[in-house]
Amino acid sequence: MKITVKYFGSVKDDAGLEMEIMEVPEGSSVSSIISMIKEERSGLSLRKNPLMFALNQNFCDGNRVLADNDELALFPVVSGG
Amino acid sequence: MKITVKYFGSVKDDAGLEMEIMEVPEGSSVSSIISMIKEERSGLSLRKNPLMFALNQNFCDGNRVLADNDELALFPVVSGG
Amino acid sequence: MIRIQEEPLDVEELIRSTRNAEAGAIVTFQGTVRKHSGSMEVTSLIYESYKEMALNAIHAIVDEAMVRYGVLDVNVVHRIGLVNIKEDSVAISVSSAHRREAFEACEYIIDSIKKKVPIWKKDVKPDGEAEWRD
Amino acid sequence: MIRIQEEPLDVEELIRSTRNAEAGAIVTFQGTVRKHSGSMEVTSLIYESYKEMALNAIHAIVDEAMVRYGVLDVNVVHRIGLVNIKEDSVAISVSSAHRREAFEACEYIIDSIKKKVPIWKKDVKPDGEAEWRD
Repeated sequence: MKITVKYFGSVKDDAGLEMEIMEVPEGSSVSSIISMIKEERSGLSLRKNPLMFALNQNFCDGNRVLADNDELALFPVVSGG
Repeated sequence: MKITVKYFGSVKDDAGLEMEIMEVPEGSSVSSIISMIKEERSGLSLRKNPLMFALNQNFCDGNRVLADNDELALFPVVSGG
Repeated sequence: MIRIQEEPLDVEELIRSTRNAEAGAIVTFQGTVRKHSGSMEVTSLIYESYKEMALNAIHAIVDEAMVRYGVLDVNVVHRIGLVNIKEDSVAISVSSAHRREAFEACEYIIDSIKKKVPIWKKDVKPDGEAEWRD
Repeated sequence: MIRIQEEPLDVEELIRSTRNAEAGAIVTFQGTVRKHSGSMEVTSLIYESYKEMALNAIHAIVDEAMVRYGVLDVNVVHRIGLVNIKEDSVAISVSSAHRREAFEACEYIIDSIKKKVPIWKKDVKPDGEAEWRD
């Protein structure tokens, strides 16, 4: 299935891109996709710790399983205001 | 000695005047002047309870003794804001 | 700026005077005239002050708040005379490096004004009658 | 009104939208850009948002605050892009019948925005370099 991954803040700079469409196995969880991005894909460096994430514009658990066309966002701790 | 007495808020309406110059005995305290106004002078009705007062634009104790030309103000509990 | 005036309050000007390059926060309180006083309907309020004393009292409250909370700037304007529904009777603006102090100082100042500043108000009812609120 | 915008904030408009004939109090918070970030001097901040999510998150915070504190109106605008020293990055205005709830709701909303809304900022230093603050 295809998902959209968006990067924000310093994570965007680390990743070197704002957004990409990824092909991931059916049943992939948020955590597994983040691991995949961190370890298996070249050209991306997600050093931020803690790395925050949101699925379809909502904070969620790392165990959440994605569906086709979902939007996963990765970013550092928020600092608005 | 002569003092100025000012009335504000509902106390002004009760007193029926805004301000007056009074001749009072040397050594008069705030409390004694208030009693004098309440009991001895005709045409003034200070029913407000508690009645608040200030001497020369500062809250003070009822025992405070006045000096010539002092300004005593009588008014109800404040309700600004 | 600490003022007591009959003119409508200019909150934009008040906030402008409170802005500060060292401030991360500005907290502004406006007291506004409500349509109801308890269960009674009102059309406006009439404020009266013992002006010299009220100005001194507000100055003392502001000086104390600035020391106690360590805020940067404080400005206060209280309106007197006739104030209609939805209009401001008082506005207080506080700037500080961090927001907590600005909130605390602003709340402290309005609480103190209500307790210590010689200003009184009359409710004006729909029939035009005005009654002291005390 | 809940908005995220690049344009400077119009706090007067924000407060006008918050006024309410049933309100006795309006409390407004403005987050302003400080000259210092810790011990470092800055000339401006650059804000970035995950806009769709940030708007949803602010809506959720405001809805919760209105129920929790029983306030009348809440309006929030957050600025993104380049914000200079002394300018507002965020403004929150709350009206309520009595002042306590307006103060509490306003403080709750800014605290929650800082914790839960996906917005990030970069400090811009005098040499022009910008660095994420996180």
